[in-house]
Amino acid sequence: MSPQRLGIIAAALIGAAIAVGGYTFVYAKGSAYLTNDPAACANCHIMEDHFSAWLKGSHRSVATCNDCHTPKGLFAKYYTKAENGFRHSLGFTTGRFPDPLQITGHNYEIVEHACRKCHTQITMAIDVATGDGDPVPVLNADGASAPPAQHDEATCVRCHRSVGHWVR
Amino acid sequence: TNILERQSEARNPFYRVVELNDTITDPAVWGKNFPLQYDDYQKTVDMVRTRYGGSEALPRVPDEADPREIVSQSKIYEDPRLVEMWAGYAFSHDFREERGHAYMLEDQLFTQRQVVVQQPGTCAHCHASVYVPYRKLGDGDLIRGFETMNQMPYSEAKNHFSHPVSCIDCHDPNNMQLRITRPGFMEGIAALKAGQGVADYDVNRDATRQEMRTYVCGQCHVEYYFKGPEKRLTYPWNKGLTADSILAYYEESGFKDWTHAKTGAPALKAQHPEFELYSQGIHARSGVACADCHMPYKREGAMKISDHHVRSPVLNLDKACQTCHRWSEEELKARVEQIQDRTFELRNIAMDALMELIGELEPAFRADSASANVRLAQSYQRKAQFLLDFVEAENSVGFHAPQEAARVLGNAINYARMGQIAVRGGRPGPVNPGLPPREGAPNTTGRTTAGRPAGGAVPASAP
Amino acid sequence: TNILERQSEARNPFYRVVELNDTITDPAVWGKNFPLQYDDYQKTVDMVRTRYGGSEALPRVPDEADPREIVSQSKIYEDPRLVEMWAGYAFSHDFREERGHAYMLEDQLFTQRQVVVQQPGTCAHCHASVYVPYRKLGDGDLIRGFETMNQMPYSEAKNHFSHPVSCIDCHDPNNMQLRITRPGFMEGIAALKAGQGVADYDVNRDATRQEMRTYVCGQCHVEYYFKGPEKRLTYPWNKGLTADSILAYYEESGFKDWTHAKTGAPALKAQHPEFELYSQGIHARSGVACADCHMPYKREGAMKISDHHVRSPVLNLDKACQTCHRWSEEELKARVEQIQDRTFELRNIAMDALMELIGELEPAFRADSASANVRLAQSYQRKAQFLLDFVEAENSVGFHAPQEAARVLGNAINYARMGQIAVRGGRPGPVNPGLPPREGAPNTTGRTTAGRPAGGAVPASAP
Ligand code: HEC
Ligand code: HEC
Ligand code: HEC
Ligand code: HEC
Ligand code: HEC
Ligand code: HEC
Ligand code: HEC
Ligand code: HEC
Ligand code: HEC
Ligand code: HEC
Ligand code: HEC
Ligand code: HEC
Ligand code: HEC
Ligand code: HEC
Ligand SMILES: [Ca+2]
Ligand SMILES: [Ca+2]
Repeated sequence: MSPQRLGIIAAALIGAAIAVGGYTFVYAKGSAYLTNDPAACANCHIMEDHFSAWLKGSHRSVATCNDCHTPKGLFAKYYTKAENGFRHSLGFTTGRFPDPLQITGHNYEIVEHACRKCHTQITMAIDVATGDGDPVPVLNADGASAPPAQHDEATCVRCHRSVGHWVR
Repeated sequence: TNILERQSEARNPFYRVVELNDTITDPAVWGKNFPLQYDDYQKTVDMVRTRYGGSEALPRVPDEADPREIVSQSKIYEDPRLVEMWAGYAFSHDFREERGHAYMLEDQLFTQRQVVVQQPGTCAHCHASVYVPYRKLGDGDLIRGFETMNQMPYSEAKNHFSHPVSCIDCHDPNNMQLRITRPGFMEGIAALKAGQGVADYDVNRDATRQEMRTYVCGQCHVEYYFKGPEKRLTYPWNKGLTADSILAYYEESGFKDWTHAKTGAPALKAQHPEFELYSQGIHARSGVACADCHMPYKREGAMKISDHHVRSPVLNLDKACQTCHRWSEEELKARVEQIQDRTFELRNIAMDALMELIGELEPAFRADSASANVRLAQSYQRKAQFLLDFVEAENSVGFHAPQEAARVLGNAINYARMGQIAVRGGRPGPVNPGLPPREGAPNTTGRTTAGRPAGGAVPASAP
Repeated sequence: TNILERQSEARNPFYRVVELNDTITDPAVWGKNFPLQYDDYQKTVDMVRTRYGGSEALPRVPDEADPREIVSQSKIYEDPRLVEMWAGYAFSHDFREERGHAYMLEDQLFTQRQVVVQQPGTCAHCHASVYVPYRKLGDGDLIRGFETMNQMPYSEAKNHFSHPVSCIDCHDPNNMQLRITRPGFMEGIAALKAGQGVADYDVNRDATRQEMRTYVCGQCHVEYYFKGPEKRLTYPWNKGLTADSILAYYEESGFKDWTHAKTGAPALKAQHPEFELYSQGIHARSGVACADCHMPYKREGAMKISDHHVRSPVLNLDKACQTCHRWSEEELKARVEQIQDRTFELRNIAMDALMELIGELEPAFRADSASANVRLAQSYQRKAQFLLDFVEAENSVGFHAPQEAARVLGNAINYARMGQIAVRGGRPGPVNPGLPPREGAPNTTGRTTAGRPAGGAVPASAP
């Protein structure tokens, strides 16, 4: 098969995918992705486990799905929502997605950073040596900056995996 | 969420009261900037016993040689089989349950092991804040200072330090990052990585923050020996961290700690291999660090900090375990103790077997110290004893790696009993690996792995 | 919330195509109402090998006595030491890796063990759908039917059944709830509970739903023996489920499975104690059921159903494990295999020790079958062999309870070696428990537990 034909087939497939995904996006109230109402996520039965676990969780009255699953900043937030909304719609329609659900790398990073949106104060002290975006408490005038390897942040999810919803 | 988001504009939680620098050993000075951590750090004087850990405060009458008014329980007194195991070695004179960091220096200064043997300055590496002293002795060169102190007698070395482990031993004063200050660990971990094909490993450059939360403890909670006449502190890791790899290291180099007084066996002493055993466990495999359990976060007002009261997690189960495990404290304790009880059962079986071996080998050795039976039995004693001691000396009583601890003890039992058989003239049979693990697609040849030699005929009904 | 919450998920709707009742053995009929479960159920014919589990499809030439065209690998062929261990017992003639449920009936019908020994009808309890046949034979009374079939020769019993385990053996046809249909388990679990102080335990009345997700498997995946001349199927659980309690049970009753052909030892055979070993593990302790791993939920369109393709979870790691563990499949597999490799190492050491014992005991037994040395060595062989077989016959190669499996093997090694020592005239030394675990407030008496007798003097420096 020539590269051109491959290209055409690929384009056709992508087009079909957009159509199918787009269809679900509208039909299954994919626009829910653009609101902050958690019930909107639960529009998809796939999300039901997480929704009901969230309802029983410690953050139910303080954080919605989007507080943890979309990044800081207006553009990034809607970009993530659109991207996820599209991919999840596609998954929902084709039925092809991991079982049990697994958070993807990018979304994991978003969640990880989401905690610090609200909890910087309490975690300030433990992040003292890392300077991960928030004020770096340089303690001494002669403070040389540390080698990069050690700038790793403490991950929150490692210990607090189930704060959002305990499904596992 | 708006109100909450504003919280994120938090300020530096610490007030710089003093300027810290790389020459300040005294934790009280550091404590001016970090009073909460310092408060907890001082609590390591507490003595509370758990079923197998912690420590018990026993009063004693101080004397001139040893001014301590409180000591922890004597392990050799509680289990005299240890005296037999270590016959002829300083440990048979004094060996106590270890206690909090606050005591590390005085316990080393006043142990009877200092009285019965002249110890080298090397000892201080893990019992005192030697970072500043090493640098001073080496004119700014840490490694040179280390080498110099190693070669002093302990009685001389002790004039160079005065604090137990202090902030500066784990932290960079400029930014409070964790760092490794101990040459023994720097060299040991580099040897380990080299053995795994990673050249030039520099722990302070290459380790992640999460690894550092384990490595700072691995500076001291490890198996070690003094290499050569320079008494260089060495962690025997270049073949790996398992008990077997370390034993193989000593077998290859022919090293012995001492000659067993009753049987003449070239014996080895294992010492606190917490880092090594932990490394074989499911927690290490899951990225859980020493500090996660022994220095868990605790809430202090609007902050959370690392609990610098380093101690048995059994005394602190809610913070140490419950963020990851939703079981009740009672249940968590029961889980720890079930693991420890099983380990302890095998440890006792191995210990009894070793006692029988020593009891039987001693007269044989007296009768003919060069006989083949005695030689063979001595080699089994060496192995059995090292493996048993590996778990015995490890302070979690198996918790850090339950199945691995049991595996090591199973081997110890085997060697001790083979020693008894050797004394009686028995010789080991062939070692069979059993069927080689295999997997994958169905085999269509109709034939399985060829039968192995030992142990009975292949029945007619085999495929 | 709790970890097992998913169990209370809403049930799935289904279309009632046929009326089910308590007399329908044929799974195809049930499958009309539950086609998804039936489809998966039929997949148990698949044969795929994992490193230690699954099964391998080996072609064979069918003959009149045994029409099977495919069998699984022979374990006695892969490890001939097994033949030695079982010398004089039917297992030394044929013992294969177990495979899927679809084969249970034919594998029982055609094993060589049926040829070399006349087996009783009891065997069918776990290899055929006997619920309806039992009730028929007992005129509606399950237990009476069970007793009747137990006392038939297998050759006669086999006319009364025709299916491997079927839906009716685990499910109530009226509401599809799980239920126990096997008298052996009903009586065994009641004896266990009675031993724990719970009188009158009726499993179908008293078990929780989550327990039932384990108990339905415990109907068959257990250690058993045929009691008395009535050949009543009995699960030896009234002292508990550990290997030691079961051994104690047999020691008390003096039961033996056979007399070892080479050494005359009154030997015991352990058989698939999955339920028992699992019960000692951390998963059982955490409330995880057999079905959680071996029949995990899977998504079928909008529904979640239990995967009725019962098999090795290693072939299905995402569904079986990732619901609870977020490690990759590769990592999960490595974790399973690390546990199994360690178990297998100790199993091989124990096996070699046992081979040496049998090799040495055999001539001694021939020379003087009544000597004290021989008697003592036989008793050690009996113990060693049972404990080794307990782990060997258990089909997870230690995974179901890693540390416990290693503990049991450590004991097996000890007994086998003590047997060798006994042959040579050695006698066991005293058994020391070590220091008694103790905990609590600091002791202010200044005295620790009084020293125990054995093993060396108390040093002067003791408190
Ligand atoms: C259109 C149906 C639908 C809606 C509405 C929906 N989801 Fe999903 N979601 C899915 C499907 C299907 C998947 C599996 C996709 C995959 O893993 O590839 C999924 C997976 C996920 C994942 C894990 C996989 C990943 O991409 O990291 C997260 C996190 C998630 N959803 C969050 C949300 C949140 C938050 C909302 C509401 C803002 C939401 N979902 C609304 C259908 C939906
Ligand atoms: C307080 C933070 C928080 C909130 C609120 C939250 N989540 Fe999550 N979510 C997480 C974290 C953390 C993970 C990653 C879990 C892990 O790594 O085990 C996650 C993962 C997921 C996943 C991937 C599957 C999995 O379990 O890893 C889905 C799907 C998901 N969330 C959906 C939702 C939905 C739907 C809501 C709202 C009803 C929601 N989440 C609310 C923190 C949150
Ligand atoms: C939208 C804001 C917000 C986000 C995002 C958020 N939290 Fe929270 N969280 C709160 C509030 C408010 C509370 C309750 C008040 C408090 O104790 O600070 C809370 C409570 C907690 C608690 C204590 C209760 C418990 O469940 O143990 C923990 C731990 C916690 N959060 C961790 C996290 C982690 C980890 C993340 C990210 C995965 C996260 N939070 C994301 C606002 C948030
Ligand atoms: C190594 C484990 C660990 C890590 C990593 C961790 N935490 Fe925690 N966290 C804890 C523990 C333990 C506590 C309980 C402290 C207490 O109860 O005193 C806690 C407490 C908290 C609380 C307060 C709970 C309360 O009772 O009000 C919040 C909020 C929190 N953590 C958020 C975070 C965030 C955000 C991160 C990442 C920056 C994080 N944690 C990283 C272990 C951890
Ligand atoms: C998952 C939790 C966990 C991790 C990770 C862990 N430990 Fe432990 N540790 C324990 C428990 C539980 C005990 C048993 C305490 C007892 O018996 O009271 C223990 C015991 C100890 C003891 C003896 C304490 C005493 O009270 O006598 C020392 C020393 C120790 N650990 C050091 C380490 C070091 C060093 C590391 C890392 C190389 C480490 N631990 C990693 C949980 C952990
Ligand atoms: C400079 C050497 C050194 C370093 C670094 C070190 N330890 Fe220790 N640790 C010791 C010594 C020595 C003792 C025994 C003190 C005694 O018995 O007098 C000890 C005792 C302990 C105990 C026993 C407490 C008890 O009550 O029995 C625990 C737990 C422990 N250390 C954990 C850790 C952890 C976790 C780290 C890292 C965060 C660490 N140690 C770092 C040398 C060190
Ligand atoms: C590689 C680090 C290291 C070196 C070197 C070291 N120790 Fe220790 N020592 C420890 C640790 C860690 C503990 C606590 C764990 C334990 O007791 O098992 C300890 C505990 C002790 C104790 C208290 C428990 C007991 O054994 O009675 C004494 C005394 C002691 N050491 C003396 C010495 C002497 C003397 C030397 C030199 C011959 C020495 N140590 C060298 C790390 C070290
Ligand atoms: C045996 C090693 C050790 C010693 C000694 C030690 N620390 Fe730490 N410290 C740690 C570890 C481990 C952490 C966690 C660092 C991380 O997660 O990056 C920590 C964290 C800190 C932090 C960051 C905030 C927090 O609580 O997590 C401060 C501040 C701190 N220590 C101050 C001190 C002071 C002051 C002293 C002396 C009184 C001291 N430390 C002694 C091991 C030690
Ligand atoms: C930062 C997370 C974390 C902390 C803290 C932690 N654990 Fe674990 N624990 C794990 C993980 C991960 C596993 C492996 C199983 C899994 O993947 O869920 C595990 C496994 C276990 C197991 C089963 C494995 C075994 O060795 O038998 C026990 C028991 C256990 N933990 C007890 C404890 C206790 C007790 C503590 C506190 C002293 C503790 N854990 C602290 C994460 C943690
Ligand atoms: C936490 C998961 C888990 C639980 C719970 C569990 N198992 Fe397993 N089981 C395994 C794994 C993993 C293996 C190893 C499979 C292999 O080696 O391929 C295994 C192996 C087996 C095998 C041999 C399978 C083969 O492929 O040869 C049998 C039979 C078995 N289990 C039965 C049971 C029974 C009966 C129970 C309950 C009493 C149970 N299991 C509980 C995970 C589990
Ligand atoms: C009626 C008795 C009976 C019941 C009930 C039963 N099993 Fe089995 N199982 C067997 C027999 C017999 C075999 C071996 C069949 C053969 O090798 O021909 C077997 C084989 C297996 C295997 C091995 C598959 C392989 O590929 O090696 C697994 C796994 C297993 N069973 C798990 C379970 C689980 C989980 C349950 C409960 C949900 C269960 N069994 C219920 C009798 C039973
Ligand atoms: C208490 C339940 C039970 C009874 C009674 C029972 N079996 Fe089994 N049998 C099983 C289970 C479970 C397996 C699969 C696990 C295994 O092979 O270890 C099995 C496997 C087998 C296999 C295939 C593997 C092998 O051993 O070659 C044969 C053949 C077999 N049994 C024959 C018999 C015979 C003959 C009897 C009667 C003497 C009998 N069984 C009685 C439960 C039982
Ligand atoms: C060896 C035991 C066993 C056999 C045989 C068996 N099942 Fe099941 N079945 C189970 C278990 C365990 C569950 C889970 C029940 C629960 O969670 O309460 C289940 C659940 C079900 C369910 C409920 C929905 C679901 O999937 O969880 C249906 C319907 C079902 N089985 C149908 C069948 C049919 C039809 C057959 C015969 C073709 C069959 N079963 C054979 C053990 C068995
Ligand atoms: C329903 C939940 C659940 C399922 C399914 C499950 N596990 Fe676990 N697993 C646990 C729990 C709970 C622990 C104990 C540690 C803890 O409390 O986190 C554990 C512990 C472990 C451990 C450490 C303990 C040990 O025995 O060494 C391993 C390894 C493990 N699981 C592997 C697996 C594998 C492989 C599978 C699939 C075949 C599996 N698990 C399925 C819940 C589960
Ligand atoms: Ca201690
Ligand atoms: Ca199998």
